[in-house]
Amino acid sequence: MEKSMQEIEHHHDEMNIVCERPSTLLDARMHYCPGCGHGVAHRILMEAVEELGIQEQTIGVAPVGCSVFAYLYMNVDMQEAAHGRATAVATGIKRCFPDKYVYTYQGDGDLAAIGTGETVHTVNRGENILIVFINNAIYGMTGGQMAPTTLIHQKTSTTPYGREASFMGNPLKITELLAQLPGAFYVTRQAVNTPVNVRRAKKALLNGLKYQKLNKGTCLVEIVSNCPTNWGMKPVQANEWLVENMLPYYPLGDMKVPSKEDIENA
Amino acid sequence: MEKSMQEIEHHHDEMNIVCERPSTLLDARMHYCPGCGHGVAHRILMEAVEELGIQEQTIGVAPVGCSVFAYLYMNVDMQEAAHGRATAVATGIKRCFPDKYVYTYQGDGDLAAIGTGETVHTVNRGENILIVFINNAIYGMTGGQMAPTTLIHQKTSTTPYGREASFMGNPLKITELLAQLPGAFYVTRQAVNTPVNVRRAKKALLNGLKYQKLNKGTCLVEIVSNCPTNWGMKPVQANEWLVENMLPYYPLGDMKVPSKEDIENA
Amino acid sequence: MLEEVIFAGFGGQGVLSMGQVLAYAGMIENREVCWMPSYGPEMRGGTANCIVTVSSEEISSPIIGRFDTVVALNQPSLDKFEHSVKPGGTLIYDSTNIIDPPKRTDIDVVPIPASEEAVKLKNTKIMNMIVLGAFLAKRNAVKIETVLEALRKVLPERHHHLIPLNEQALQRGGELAKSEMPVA
Amino acid sequence: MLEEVIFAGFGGQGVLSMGQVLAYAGMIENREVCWMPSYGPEMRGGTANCIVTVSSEEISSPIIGRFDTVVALNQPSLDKFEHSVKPGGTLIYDSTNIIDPPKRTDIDVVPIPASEEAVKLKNTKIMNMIVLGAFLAKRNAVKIETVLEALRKVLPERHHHLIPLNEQALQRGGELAKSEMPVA
Amino acid sequence: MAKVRGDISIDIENCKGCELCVVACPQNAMALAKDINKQGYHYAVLVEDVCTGCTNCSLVCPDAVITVYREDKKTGEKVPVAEVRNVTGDIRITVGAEEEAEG
Amino acid sequence: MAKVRGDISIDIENCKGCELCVVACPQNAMALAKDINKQGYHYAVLVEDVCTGCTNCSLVCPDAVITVYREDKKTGEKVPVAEVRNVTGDIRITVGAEEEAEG
Amino acid sequence: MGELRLMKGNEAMAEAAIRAGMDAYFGYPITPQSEVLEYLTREAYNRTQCTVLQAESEIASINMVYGAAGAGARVWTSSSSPGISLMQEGLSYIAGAELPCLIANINRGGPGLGTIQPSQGDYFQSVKGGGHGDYRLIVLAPATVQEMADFVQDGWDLADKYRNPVLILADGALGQMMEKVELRDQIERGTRATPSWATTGKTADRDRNFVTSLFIKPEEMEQVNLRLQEKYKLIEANEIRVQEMETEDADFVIVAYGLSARIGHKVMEIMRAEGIKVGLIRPITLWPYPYATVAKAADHVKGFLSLELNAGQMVEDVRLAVNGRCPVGHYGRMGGIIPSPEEVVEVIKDMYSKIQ
Amino acid sequence: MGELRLMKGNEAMAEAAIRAGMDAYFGYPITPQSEVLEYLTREAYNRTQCTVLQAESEIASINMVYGAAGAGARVWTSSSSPGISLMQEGLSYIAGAELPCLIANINRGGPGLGTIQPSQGDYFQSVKGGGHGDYRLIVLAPATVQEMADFVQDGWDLADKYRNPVLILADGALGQMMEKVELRDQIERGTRATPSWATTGKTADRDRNFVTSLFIKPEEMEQVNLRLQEKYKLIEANEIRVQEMETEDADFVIVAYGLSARIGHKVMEIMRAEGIKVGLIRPITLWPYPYATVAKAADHVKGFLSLELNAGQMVEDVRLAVNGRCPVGHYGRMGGIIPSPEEVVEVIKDMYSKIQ
Ligand SMILES: Cc1ncc(C[n+]2csc(CCOP(=O)(O)OP(=O)(O)O)c2C)c(N)n1
Ligand SMILES: Cc1ncc(C[n+]2csc(CCOP(=O)(O)OP(=O)(O)O)c2C)c(N)n1
Ligand code: SF4
Ligand code: SF4
Ligand code: SF4
Ligand code: SF4
Ligand code: SF4
Ligand code: SF4
Ligand SMILES: [Mg+2]
Ligand SMILES: [Mg+2]
Repeated sequence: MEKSMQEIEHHHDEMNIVCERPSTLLDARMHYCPGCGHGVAHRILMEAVEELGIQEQTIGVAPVGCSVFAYLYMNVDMQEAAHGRATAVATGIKRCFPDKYVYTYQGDGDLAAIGTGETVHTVNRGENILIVFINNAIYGMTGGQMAPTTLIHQKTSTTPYGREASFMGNPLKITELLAQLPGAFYVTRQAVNTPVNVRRAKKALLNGLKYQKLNKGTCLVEIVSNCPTNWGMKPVQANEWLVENMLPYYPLGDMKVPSKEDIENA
Repeated sequence: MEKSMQEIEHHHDEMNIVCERPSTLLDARMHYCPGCGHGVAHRILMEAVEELGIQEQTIGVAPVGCSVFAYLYMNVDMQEAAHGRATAVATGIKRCFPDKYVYTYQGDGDLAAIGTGETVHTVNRGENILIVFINNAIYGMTGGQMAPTTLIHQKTSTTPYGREASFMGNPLKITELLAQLPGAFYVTRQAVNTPVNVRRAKKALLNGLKYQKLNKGTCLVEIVSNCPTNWGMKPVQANEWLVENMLPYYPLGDMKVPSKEDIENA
Repeated sequence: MLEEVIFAGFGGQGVLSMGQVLAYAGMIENREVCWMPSYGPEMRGGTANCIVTVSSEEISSPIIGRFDTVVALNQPSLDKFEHSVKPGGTLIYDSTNIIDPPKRTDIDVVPIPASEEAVKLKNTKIMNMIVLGAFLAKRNAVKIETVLEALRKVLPERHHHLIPLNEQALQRGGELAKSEMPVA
Repeated sequence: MLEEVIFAGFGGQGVLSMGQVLAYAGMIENREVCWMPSYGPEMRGGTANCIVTVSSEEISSPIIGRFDTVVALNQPSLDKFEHSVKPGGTLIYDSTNIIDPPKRTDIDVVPIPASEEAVKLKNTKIMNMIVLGAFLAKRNAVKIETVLEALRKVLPERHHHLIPLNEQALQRGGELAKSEMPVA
Repeated sequence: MAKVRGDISIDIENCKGCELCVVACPQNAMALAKDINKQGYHYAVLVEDVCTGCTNCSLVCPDAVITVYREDKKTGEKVPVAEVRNVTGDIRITVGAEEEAEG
Repeated sequence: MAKVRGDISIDIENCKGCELCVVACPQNAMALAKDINKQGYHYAVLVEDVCTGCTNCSLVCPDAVITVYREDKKTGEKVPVAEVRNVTGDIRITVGAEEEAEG
Repeated sequence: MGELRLMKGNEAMAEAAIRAGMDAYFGYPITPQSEVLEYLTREAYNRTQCTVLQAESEIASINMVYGAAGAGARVWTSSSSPGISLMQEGLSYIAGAELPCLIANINRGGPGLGTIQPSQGDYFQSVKGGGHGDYRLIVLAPATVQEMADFVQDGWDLADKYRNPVLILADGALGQMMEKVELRDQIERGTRATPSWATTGKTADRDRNFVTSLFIKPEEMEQVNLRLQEKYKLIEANEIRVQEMETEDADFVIVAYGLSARIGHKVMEIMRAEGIKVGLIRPITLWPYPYATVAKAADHVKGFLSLELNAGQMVEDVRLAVNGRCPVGHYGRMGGIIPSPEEVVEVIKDMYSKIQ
Repeated sequence: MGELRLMKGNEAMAEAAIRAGMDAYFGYPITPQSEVLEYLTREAYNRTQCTVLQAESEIASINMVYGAAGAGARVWTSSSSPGISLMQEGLSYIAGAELPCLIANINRGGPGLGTIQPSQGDYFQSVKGGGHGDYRLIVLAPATVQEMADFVQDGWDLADKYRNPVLILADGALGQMMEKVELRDQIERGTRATPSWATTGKTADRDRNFVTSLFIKPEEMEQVNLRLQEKYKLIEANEIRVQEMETEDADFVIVAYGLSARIGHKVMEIMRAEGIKVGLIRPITLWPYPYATVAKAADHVKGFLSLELNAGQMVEDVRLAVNGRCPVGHYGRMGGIIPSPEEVVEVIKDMYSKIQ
């Protein structure tokens, strides 16, 4: 069954590559746990940058969270922001360099807990940036504590008996809130658990990036993701849990889309 | 035309007092500028405390803003919080002493700018407190800078040419946002510019306080108010401006009211 | 030359701006100048004062405990700062609203019925300029023409029609200062 | 008495827990004990080690540069810590996966084919207990019975059925340690 | 026109002359005084004997300085036109410019 | 059943054996290997020669280690069942437990 | 004798807090101290019905602590370096309003996001004042897991005694390592007297209470500051804690706190064994600082080494104490690297040879 | 000669920033420095099309500064004490990521909400590190409105030279008082070279740039720390600024910065006039601190007084410099009270009489 490398290479020469690691994604082994959605999100975001041909004009902002090392994988200029402050950092960049494409990549703890103020005001000001929001209903990096988006009855290391609404409040649907701000231009919720969802999520990221040219406001792409490690599940099982538990509460789909006239000069 | 004090006192002895400074409001001259809505809001809040007979169980939290000295006027135990953190302070109190009536009194800068994160999460957790939110579309205390609620084209000392949405975003309707959180129990917008509005606002404050007994979530009473000094107007003119400019953007009325069954054991 | 003066009164009496005009004039005359305000704790109203230093040398402290001249526009200011005049210095005050006149004899005490005079000039806002005129006449810190030049620079164009009135007030203050006999 | 030992290996080999069991046993025997972990920079996987001190006296530093005993469960750990054994001290290692055996001659070198033995015991997770058994046999830090008592206290009730297996492993480790001839 | 006869008393030393009561009074019964109080404000006074005790003025007063009275059913005494309370100095009371009070 | 003939290559040393590709493959063409790579993971391999080049596996792969190929119209060469790339050691390639791969 | 357990420092703190009758804890996860919140969410409510709340941020945490402390509760929070930096405004407010409470900083390597490994890089921030204005935290530096536990109740008692916030400053290693710890008995909640100044609701028999740090009039503010300084002097007079080891006959003294002191102790053992008379001074309170103890030793020793996991911070306090009477050196590793005793021995030998 | 104006310190800073070619300012209102943002919103965009943004908080401000600086912009923020406390995490990140930028603290009286009156209570926070970890801000302490203006451009130049944040520390009085100021000429925006490390977009000819303060491996983190310490040594060697006045023949030296130094100057004038040989050392950089200058003076003077608007902070640095060679006293007023020169004269006479 084995083949030599040459044989394989030769064979592939005659075939068309239809799907490959984008050149905007560095050829480094990512530190994410097996099956973690961060990896897919990274890849499709970088594919979008590549497809738009904007690598030279793109500046990314990494959060504090499992994706803190995003700059080790994404082959664009990047800044590592303090926990929760990614959109403030992005605002600083974008206001000085309005012609650049600026995005943040943030977890639910980063964006919706400690960073709530920055998030709300960035969107309210309608900063022309893309916010990529990875909602895995948990604090991955620090070992599985409750996130604002943790589901009711979900067990985490700080809700060992399950989250209770009466005590810890309900999971925060921050994306729905943000969509209502006039500063929000394009807001959508996606996932990366199936091939078709990955395709859709990538389309959303493409839009989110290219709309920046219009200067019409903030684009926000939420990606409902998993954390097999801290959910205490195998990746396949985690994605099943995601479908059964997260998607009903965080339904996928667009929340705010630009009108035709908004984008006709895109 | 003059009368001696005795004469007057005597005369009044025979009449019924129908409206008087409540005993929960200390007999101190308030530092507010002439015509400032803070004064009215203070009085009706204290009237509500008096009418409910809960002075002994009430703990207030003052913000940083013109009402920073609220504890010099309100005759209840109070804490002065750091700028923006009043609801966190109130959470600390209420979680330790769930039987007390706890309220915060905050300006728009305090609640909706620096304190956005605390505000959103306090309401999302459904803390059983009353938030009194004085929206005067400006930073009163520091001398008239733009607030998150400053109207489009409104001139302030930091928007000397008027607020532009494209640059500073739109006025933030934070109350509308908060009303949508499941943790919010009772949310309403009131004003104190006319006698009838004062009556309604007081009713709202009464509700906001007494609902705390139900332990069903956060009550939020926004009061659209004025700042004659920093708006650069006489008080009467300021209240006219309020009606013409603020109320269309911040329409008065209830945003979330408890259902009948919610309050039947109130 | 060195002139260290404090202007003190209620907020709204134009205390801070008379100090600014003096400092500005000093600058025009190529002096070193310093204007240091001190507001009362109240956000609005309350007391206000400013210390102005005009000097031919580098100015050391903008905060001073003893003054060449004290200008007091109300009773509390007079009470507070009378003792801070250097021996041989000058104490100018608006005598209109003063019940307790100063008692010191080792200084040049100059009562100016400024508020009264302002009413005569049909503009109560001009009171501070009358006092400033008295100061200029007494202390020779800067020339009256320079003050007028300063006013022209400081005032926005649309208020330039007020300059003649200000000049009149400065002049009147000067006359009053010279006519008053020193108490000492 | 004083025993300063480092347990080193990959994450997942049970390095940290064998240290904890030893520390717990020390505590039962009324010793002073200290367990100090050091995780590799990687969040998951990577290297792991812990230093355990068991002493009849107050323990000074939980961080130590030279050890009475080094227990190395893989090649990198062996390479890293071989030189840290005090002269006359003991170096125990899992010889199953070692390519480069230790070279020092001034210490007691104890190769234990622990992984191999674990396979024989039909439970690869028990490898660390075999090594711990060897350690106990060699160093007399605590009694093997105390370790078993510690296990009973540390393991949740539902895992108590594993205690006999653990005992077997400890015993086997002891036998292996005694049968091996010191290299030196 | 007013059904109930009322009266108010104003703590004029703490009044800040904001005039909100004046515009709130449905009877146009109030005005600002020409004179100032110790704080320097033209304080509010009752200038027309038409108070109904409706409490409007008191409701909008930011400084909580207006007390409103309503006639006791049993008596029926006439209401004074300008209330003075807590006046410690010798301040003269003058009713505000008539033209304005009328408007 | 597959319309287009495809192929994939997997950078097995960087595969983390998460199995997401395996469940995503509509052809059930993939499985995890019994052996582990240097990272210690049972890496994914193509076990059935039925790949259509649909890219599903590649789309869901968090580690971006799958390259998908589609047959060139002109040739029509058969597709290899297990792709090996970047293998620097002498790791043996074994196809994952058949029973599981079938399910 | 209390119950004995083998515990991690972080867990020992949490357990000790429950037993010390804690009313509330507010905190936000951060490595290497998340075990505190995790332990408390598991254990605390079930046992004493106290409050344990995961806040949305460290800023919220510290202000929740402010509110609870102001209302008279026994309350605390914990975090690690970046989170503690975010609390600086809140700490200044708490100190200004004189609220008794406890904060634990399980120090990791900085600056910035830095590393999650142990460090003592936050010494200056802790003892000189990371927040604005003239204020002091009482800073306790445990060196054992036992002290991690003990200083919780001790800290609260000190906080109550002086109406002053107390900070436990421990590096990440102390949080993660396990030692034997003897736990104190459970103090029943509610047995501690509610402070008379607390905002518990204004009853008819007293004026309202208010908690504030605002004194807009400079004269008043100065009086408040002077009162605070008086209090600080009192604390300096009464509450200095320090451990001296073999300093009487020492020719050379190591000054070190926390984990570094443990290393220093070992260094001393090694060097004494070699016949070099080394002593150790371990400040237990970093503020108030045991200047007098160091100064006294300076009368007869030939040199000092301040041993720290940082670039040289406490060494300034040692210098201030020694005041020029003999050389004061510093040795430190940074970024999570912990020096071995052997390495420090070499440093001292080198310094010592130059002194002589 | 540049344009002369009579300006408030706050406005002079703002005007100087525009002229120094500022690309962006992010700030949040707080007394007594709101004039900075107000002036800039009025003036800046119209003149140079630079960015002036009112942020939603000080935390947002400092992180916007981080982003802009990381992308290569000439950027700054300003605030006053409580707002600066909130920035401590951000400052530690900026220092850790080595981003050049400028921060102005117009110090008011603390702790807590305190008062809006002038103070020097934030000395420790500024020079020892209010944030976590071992890092340093270059701290400039202007004493005149002219310096308030000049230090803006100077600060940025220093920041660029060393990739280090620079803090202007001035008390509220310097922000509010007016003096004559000579303004420098307008530097055209965009003439300053964009730093090669900045995140300006990865072009094909270089690897991507990234800005971070995260170094999870202790070995790496230690190297970063060592590199930072090297840089700090270089700054200490090159950038100390200090003004000495009549110290050569002085018997007694006042050490003071900012407004206190102005008062100290007057004190010196008064006392020299009385025949007492008083000198003045005015540290202009508070970090790096002019230890050597103070130490040199200690060779011949009989005593020092550290004159500060606080409870005694810089006095520790004076003591460290003097190292026990002669008495060092401290005099300070707090909470917004400013001592008069005459009052300080009495203090010195008293101290002086005890020394002799
Ligand atoms: C100020 C501060 N507080 C806390 C932390 C610790 N911390 C690091 S990541 C994180 C949360 C990570 O969760 P999330 O944002 O959901 O990202 P994920 O890891 O799940 O992708 C926290 C609390 C920190 N680094 N800084
Ligand atoms: C941390 C901090 N930042 C800024 C300030 C300055 N400050 C005091 S009050 C205030 C805003 C006041 O506005 P608002 O909350 O709307 O209250 P208002 O005065 O209008 O009632 C600000 C910015 C402060 N005290 N603390
Ligand atoms: S901890 Fe969770 S979120 Fe983080 S890399 Fe692992 S699986 Fe992904
Ligand atoms: S400044 Fe405005 S809000 Fe503040 S007291 Fe005056 S009028 Fe009221
Ligand atoms: S109560 Fe007031 S508002 Fe009503 S009629 Fe009398 S004076 Fe007018
Ligand atoms: S509303 Fe009150 S404060 Fe205003 S004028 Fe009337 S009485 Fe005076
Ligand atoms: S491309 Fe991947 S998913 Fe699609 S058939 Fe081939 S192996 Fe299966
Ligand atoms: S999805 Fe990728 S990482 Fe996961 S098993 Fe398949 S090839 Fe390996
Ligand atoms: Mg998450
Ligand atoms: Mg406001």
